[in-house]
Amino acid sequence: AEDPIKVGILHSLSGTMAISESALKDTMLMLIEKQNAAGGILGRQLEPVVVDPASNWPLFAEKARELLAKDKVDVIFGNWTSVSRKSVLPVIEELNGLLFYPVQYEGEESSENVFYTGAAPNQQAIPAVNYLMNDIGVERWVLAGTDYVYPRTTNKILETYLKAQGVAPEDIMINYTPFGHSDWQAIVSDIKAFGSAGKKTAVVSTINGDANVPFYRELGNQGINAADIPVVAFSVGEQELSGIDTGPLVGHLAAWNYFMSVDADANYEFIDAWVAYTGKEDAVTNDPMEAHYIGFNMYVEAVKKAGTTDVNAVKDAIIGVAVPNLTGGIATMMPNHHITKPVLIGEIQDNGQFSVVWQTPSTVVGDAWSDFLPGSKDLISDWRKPMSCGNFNVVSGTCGGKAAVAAQ
Amino acid sequence: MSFLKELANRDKVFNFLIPEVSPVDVRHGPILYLEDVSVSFDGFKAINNLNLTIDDGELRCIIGPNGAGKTTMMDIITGKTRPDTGSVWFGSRHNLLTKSEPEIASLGIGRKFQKPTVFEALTVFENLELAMAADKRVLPTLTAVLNGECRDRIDEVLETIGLRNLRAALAGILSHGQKQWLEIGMLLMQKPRLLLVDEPVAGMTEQEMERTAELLTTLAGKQSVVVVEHDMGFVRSIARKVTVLHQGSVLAEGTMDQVSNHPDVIKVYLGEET
Amino acid sequence: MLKIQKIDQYYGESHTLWDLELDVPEGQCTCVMGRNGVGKTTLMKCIMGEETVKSGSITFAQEVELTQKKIEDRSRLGIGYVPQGRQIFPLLTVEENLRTGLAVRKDGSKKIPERVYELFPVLEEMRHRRGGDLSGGQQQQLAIGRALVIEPRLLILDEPGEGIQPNIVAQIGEVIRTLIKEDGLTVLLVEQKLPFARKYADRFAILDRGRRVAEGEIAGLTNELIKKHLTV
Amino acid sequence: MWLTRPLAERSTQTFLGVLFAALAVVTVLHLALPEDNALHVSAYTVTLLGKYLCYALLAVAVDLVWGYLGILSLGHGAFFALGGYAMGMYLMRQIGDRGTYGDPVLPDFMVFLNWQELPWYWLGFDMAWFAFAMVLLAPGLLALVFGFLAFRSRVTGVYLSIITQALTFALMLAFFRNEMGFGGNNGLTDFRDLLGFNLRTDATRLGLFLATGVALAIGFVICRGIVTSKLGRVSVACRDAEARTRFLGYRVERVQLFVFVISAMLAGVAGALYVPQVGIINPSEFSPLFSIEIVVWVALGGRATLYGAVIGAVLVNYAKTVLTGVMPDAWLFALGGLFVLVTVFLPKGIAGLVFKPKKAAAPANNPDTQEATV
Amino acid sequence: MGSTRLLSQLLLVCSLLWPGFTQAQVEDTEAQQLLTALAESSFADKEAVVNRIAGSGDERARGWLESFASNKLARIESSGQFIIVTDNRGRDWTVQNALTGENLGEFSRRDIDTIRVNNALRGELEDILSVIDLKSPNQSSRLSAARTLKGSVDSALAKRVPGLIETEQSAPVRAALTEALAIYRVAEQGDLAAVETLSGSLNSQARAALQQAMRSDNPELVAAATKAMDSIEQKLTLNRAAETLYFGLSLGSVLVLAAIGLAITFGVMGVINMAHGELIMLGAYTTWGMQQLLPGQPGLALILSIPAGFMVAALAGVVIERTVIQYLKGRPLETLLATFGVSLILQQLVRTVVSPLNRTVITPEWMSGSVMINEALSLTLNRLYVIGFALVVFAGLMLIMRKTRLGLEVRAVTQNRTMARSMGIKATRVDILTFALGSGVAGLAGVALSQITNVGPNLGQSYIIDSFMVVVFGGVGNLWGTLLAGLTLGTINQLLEPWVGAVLAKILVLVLIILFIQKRPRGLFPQKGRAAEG
Ligand SMILES: Nc1ncnc2c1ncn2[C@@H]1O[C@H](COP(=O)(O)OP(=O)(O)OP(=O)(O)O)[C@@H](O)[C@H]1O
Ligand SMILES: Nc1ncnc2c1ncn2[C@@H]1O[C@H](COP(=O)(O)OP(=O)(O)OP(=O)(O)O)[C@@H](O)[C@H]1O
Ligand SMILES: CC(C)C[C@H](N)C(=O)O
Ligand SMILES: [Mg+2]
Ligand SMILES: [Mg+2]
Repeated sequence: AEDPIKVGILHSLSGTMAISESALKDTMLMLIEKQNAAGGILGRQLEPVVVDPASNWPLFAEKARELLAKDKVDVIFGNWTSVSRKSVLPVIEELNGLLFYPVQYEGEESSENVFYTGAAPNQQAIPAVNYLMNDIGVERWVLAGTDYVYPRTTNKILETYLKAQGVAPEDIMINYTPFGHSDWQAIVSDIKAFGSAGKKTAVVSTINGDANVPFYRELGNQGINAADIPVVAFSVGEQELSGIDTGPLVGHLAAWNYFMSVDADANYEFIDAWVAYTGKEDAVTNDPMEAHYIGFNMYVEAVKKAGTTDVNAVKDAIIGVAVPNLTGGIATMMPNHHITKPVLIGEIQDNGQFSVVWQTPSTVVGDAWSDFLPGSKDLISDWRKPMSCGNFNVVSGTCGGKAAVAAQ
Repeated sequence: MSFLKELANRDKVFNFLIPEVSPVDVRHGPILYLEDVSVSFDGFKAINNLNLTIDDGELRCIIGPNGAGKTTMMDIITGKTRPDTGSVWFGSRHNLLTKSEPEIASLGIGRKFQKPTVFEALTVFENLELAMAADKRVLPTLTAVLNGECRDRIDEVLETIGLRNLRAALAGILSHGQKQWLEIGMLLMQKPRLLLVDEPVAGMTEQEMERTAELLTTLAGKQSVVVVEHDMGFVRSIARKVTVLHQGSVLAEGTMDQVSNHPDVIKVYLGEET
Repeated sequence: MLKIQKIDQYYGESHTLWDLELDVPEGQCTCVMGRNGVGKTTLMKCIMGEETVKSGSITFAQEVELTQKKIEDRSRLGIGYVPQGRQIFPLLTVEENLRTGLAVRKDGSKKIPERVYELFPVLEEMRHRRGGDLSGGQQQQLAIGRALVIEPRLLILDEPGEGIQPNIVAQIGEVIRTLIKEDGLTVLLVEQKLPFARKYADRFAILDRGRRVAEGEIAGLTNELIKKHLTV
Repeated sequence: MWLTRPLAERSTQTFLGVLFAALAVVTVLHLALPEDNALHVSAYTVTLLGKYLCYALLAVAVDLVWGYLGILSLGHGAFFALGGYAMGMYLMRQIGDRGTYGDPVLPDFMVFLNWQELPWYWLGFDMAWFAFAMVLLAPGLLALVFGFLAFRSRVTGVYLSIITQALTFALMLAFFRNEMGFGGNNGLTDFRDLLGFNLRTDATRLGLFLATGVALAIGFVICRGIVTSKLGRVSVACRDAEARTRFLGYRVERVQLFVFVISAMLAGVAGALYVPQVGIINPSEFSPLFSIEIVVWVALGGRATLYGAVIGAVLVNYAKTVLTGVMPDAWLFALGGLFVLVTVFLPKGIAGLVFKPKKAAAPANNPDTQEATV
Repeated sequence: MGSTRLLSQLLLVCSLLWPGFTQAQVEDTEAQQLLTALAESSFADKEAVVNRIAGSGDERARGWLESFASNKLARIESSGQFIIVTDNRGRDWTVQNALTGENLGEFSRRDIDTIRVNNALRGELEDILSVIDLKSPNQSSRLSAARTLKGSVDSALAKRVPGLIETEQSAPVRAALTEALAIYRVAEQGDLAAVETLSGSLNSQARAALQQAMRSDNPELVAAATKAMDSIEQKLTLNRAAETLYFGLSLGSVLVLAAIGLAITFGVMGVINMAHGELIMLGAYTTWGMQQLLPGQPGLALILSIPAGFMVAALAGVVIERTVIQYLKGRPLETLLATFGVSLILQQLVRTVVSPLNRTVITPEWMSGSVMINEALSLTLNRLYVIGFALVVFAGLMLIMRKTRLGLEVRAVTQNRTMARSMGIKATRVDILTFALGSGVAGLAGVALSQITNVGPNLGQSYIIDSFMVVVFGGVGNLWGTLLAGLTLGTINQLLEPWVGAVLAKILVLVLIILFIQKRPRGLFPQKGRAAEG
């Protein structure tokens, strides 16, 4: 038989990010196993190559290089944090690899070699705010985030957006905390004060990872419940909830493109497979796992379509590939290497699951360049030939930066 | 650079016992002058209105009961302890209270500690090398070279302190008495104007004591020496003028005979039968 | 009381004690003498177990083989040690320093024996001061006091007079004498100062470069011996 | 003078010989052999080795202050990162208008966060000489100010260690902030070229590797020069008995400051060479745990030997590379176990195992001086 | 508050219905209809359905509404049968018939259609339930119902409230109702007399009402409202200060707890224990484990975790001591290295054995929520317990170190090991005991932290640096120093936070530590004297 198709898996299995990323590694292994059982692709088996970048950003670059140069993988699924993606990006581009990135992120990026299967801000943040504004009637906003790029960018976009919607500056409170912040007393108390001005208030949380547990705990203890001041989070999913006593959190919100509780056959099958694979009855699924599921299937389809694993051929073939997602719809790879996704708002339930309370009527196309940032509102990305440009300026009609290099 | 070298070389012509020309101004009398010095620790007065003058070239013995404040006095002179009140002058120009330990040391005050302290991870030879009088600023130290003359000087001192065989041994393995000697050697290398020697003969044999006594008496005259010791035999053999400290101030001062017949001194210090 | 037979000791490569023999008869004061660095302190450390001997035996009270015992058990047998260089616990108060010895007392008493304070009144005066703050001589007194707290049968003193004012040195000598007489204490003393040794010791032993070169009643410590072994 | 002395030493000669031979072998195997040859050294390996050498230089810098001066710096990562950021800023400016937004002056992250102009501290970094000077000056200056304050007040032992840790921790938090203008958590990345050489070519990579090798050699000789000079012995004296050294007339604080600053600058150089090779600099280099890890390399290799630091750094990082690939789920057990076993069974580190300890310059294990040497 | 009018009508209905409420039972077909309507209407329409259900007088209505509010009212997809889910964990759920209450056993989640609820509805439901509660015989439910009325009284309700006040027996309920009414009158009617009632009130709705009054064009009203507002502001400032202080102390006590074990292992024994954080982690995991062992009794489990957490961490400490530390006597620096290795191993161990994910530790009832001092100041209970716990642990440790022989012996051993042994102190035993003690205390910290923060493999790392800072800031080897340092740093941090934000506050605290150490190179309580200065 032919050589196997090598699939690189670049997720931290140790260090601070292991908490989120290790499940994604297992998801990939499961998907590969299933695909192999179904005969592989083009008659070739798939072979996973797992490495541990240990939550260390330079190590991500090193491992990516190792995967591409040494192990000669055909595709990489990996990364969680944006910084790790930024770190591997030059490597992937230089060695012309393929990377599927499964996590929501701040946008403002489009690489020929990267496929963004997680949400861009317009696929998560903006719809969530719309929901709060229109359905809940929120007038006062707390934008609380961990102090780094993703929250800063998202909040910048939201701030512009909210102001454009007529929200007064004094009705927006922005607050940043360090990574792993664990003492939320003062901030929660501030939020409480901010929210007691008589207008409906909501918190839009871009608080990252470990800081969430103490945050929600403090909310509960200071007696803020979802009916008073709802919190909508962009990075709290089923997996994070499995580490929190959700009793006091019922009703707080999260915006994602997938929830484990979604009532769809594809989802039930995926969950069953996952439970069987992990052997844990209480194993949970979450949004980035779905993103990998979609990304993997898209890759499979693209390879079939191209008839080869050649990177350039796959890159061309994958645009337009449509595969079912787990919420009963279809995800399509767009020319800007982002995919179409439905946006779901869920409320936390006492069993650690979300109950969907709202959802976009149709899927939303991921936007690489936000329309609400002055620097990028004129940019679009289209990797189809002949344009082949990640940051085409529609006003000046030129392709910025990278393409200029390629053209030289 | 060459200027530095020249500077460094110039003093090599001197024999190591001859002190370097020091900036101390002794034309107006004593080399060391303590006036009304007091210091207390958590309310305990260790030094109490102490007045003391040491003349240039003098060899002074200081005795006194345990805890009288002898070591503390040395701490004050060398800048280790800051007194609460009083003034301390080195010659008539230098107010020691405004100076840091290294400054005081480079003015020409050397000290041997009561508990021998040497650099245990360095060899005996290196201990002496570091103590050697030289430009002790950072860059000169970095560029310093050990020329033949320096070596000779070190050898000479090694001879004097009887540690020639152990020159390459780490100072950490020396026996107690050997460390005492090494410290004396370091003091010699420093060529200070004023030597403060705290219990030099503790742990030495009778004969070594004699040698030490001899050494100290040769030093006196050219250098000023202050010795603290409890061994009366030793003190007697070197003493010209003896000061007795008690509870932080001077109890008696005079020749050995005067002092040892002083009733208070007998009572608090010597005991009846000495 | 203590019988040392043919012990050899090495610091790494260097052979420090050679085939050393020494007898410390019960109820007497035996004084070990020798120049700097001949191995006196090393010998004491071997007895206390702080250094291990390569060969030979050390027998305590006719029956106990010390070389097999752990350090902490030796003091339980009733050996008190005043090391050279004081080795007090600098950050413990004077009283706490003394109390460290209480654990091994046979009578299980929790009080520091009166005698210690009687002997060294300064310790009582300064009981709440940190050991390390004391003057050198006071520390030495503390070290001796601490060894007395355990009420030893054998007291090892390594240059106890060092740094102590003359009248107290004399007093220490008297105490040694009393203890020997009244309590049947045995003393092993390292001392350089001849007058003191002559006055309070019953026997002497001279070491030279790790070997015992002379031994006998203190009266037998002749000037000739001194000249030969104690001067350079 | 003091710099040439180490060259005459056997141990330095051996070290340099081994280092240069390794550089040569790698170069030859990389250039001369075809890619499919089993002995061919790939560009990937070359970069990896280059990274190890950066770490080695960093470890040497730490060993200088820790091994010989007794200052256990738990914040050397800060100097490394500062050097790295200086280089990163230069590389960012070199991107010019090739960035995604095509802004000729502002780096991408500033454009999308809506910065209008370059902050003042970014000025000048478009000039190589300035940036390279900053590689030395930024860490050097920080070390100077910090060291001046700390040594002047005679902060020693753990107190010093912990405030170095506080320093790097504070810097980490500061650099995380987007407002600081250093790219926040995402750091600086997407570098294109260095001094006109395209960073994404194998030739540049080899060049950087060789440059790092040479830097390590120079750094080693400088450190060796210091420790074999009289100043080195004074350092050891400060390490073991600081107060006593003062009474000999040495200004301990100045000695400490001098060596500390040199060490910080070496760390900065290591950081600067590291950044173009790994392609990113981000605040995690400031993380206290990274700084502790550096100390662990040194201790593992053998403290107060310099070459031990090199061995430790290379070995630990090589082990990391291999183990994270071979046993991704369990490599921390292996690494943790390695740390434990080496400490327990090889008190002098690996260097102590391989080389007969000459005259032990290692610190004395005297209970009285423990506190001082911590 | 669009729903309040509905509410007040409901109140009328309820008050009429109350006595005979329980008797009525509607026909099942009607119930079926109501529930179907609930299931099939949009969120916007559900409100009306809910009210219909509440007003139906069916004795099962309350149960339906409660299950509906907690997402447990559902329908079997295939049969359309209405059910109440009694256990919704995992893939198969236990259910009972919503109409008959009959147990139906387990159903796969796939076959169950939950009737969706959202926040707005849930709020509504709570209000409905609480308005019913205004008539409840239970005084405390009346009180909380009355409190929720503040700010949501409307004209219809305003007519009824005076009557309620009159018949109300309990004074606090009366006061709450009066205030609720006053808020309405000030805000909506500009009633000057009611302003008086609100003066000094700390309720935020009262403040909003006064603010509104201040904007009115009746100068008299404005003056009165301004005056009332001023008095409120003064009170508020005081309360704010008290609150900040409390926050500071509670953060400080967390720091103290985290650091105090280290004050023993590091401060007293001199072991630079990088695995300290992981020992804390073990304590936290013990709490989790205990709660797994005793499902349904989180409180008991938590209390049992105190000894258990201590033991587990202490045992781990003994193992570390015996396998690693004992070989590093006299090499304090190497302990840093080895324990760093140990910490890596422990972390990974937890990842492999338990899970890389955070674990849920439940806060028992009696520890959640807060005690209300007044409406502007409430003290969160879990923090209150932690403060108390920290003090108790500190006192206990102090006792052991000061009053037992162990305290003396361990200090003697660390200061001069051989000499201590020569004095007959069993150094090995002392080492083991002390290290176990320090580790055990770390375990206790873990038990407490499990109530505040994540229980996960990274728990330790997030506290280790802070712990070292605290110990060093306080002065190594001084327990009082650790206490004071922890509390000081905590308070400073909380004082700074409102000014400069959390990130800068943290940076500033670090800078402060650096500067402070310049001033006092040996911490808050330095070891003084000759010995320390060397
Ligand atoms: N830092 C300190 N804290 C408290 N007491 C101190 C301190 N330093 C010295 N003392 C006390 O001051 C007194 C003087 O001590 P000092 O060491 O000067 O005595 P000394 O004359 O040298 O005695 P000795 O002959 O025993 O060496 C002693 O009682 C000592 O306990
Ligand atoms: N730890 C050690 N390592 C190597 N050699 C040592 C060590 N300790 C002592 N020595 C050497 O062993 C010899 C004996 O030392 P010891 O301390 O027993 O001498 P001593 O007779 O007590 O001398 P003193 O009269 O000076 O106290 C000395 O030459 C010393 O250098
Ligand atoms: C929200 C985060 C968990 C992911 C995001 N892409 C980042 O910047 O790290
Ligand atoms: Mg003294
Ligand atoms: Mg001796």
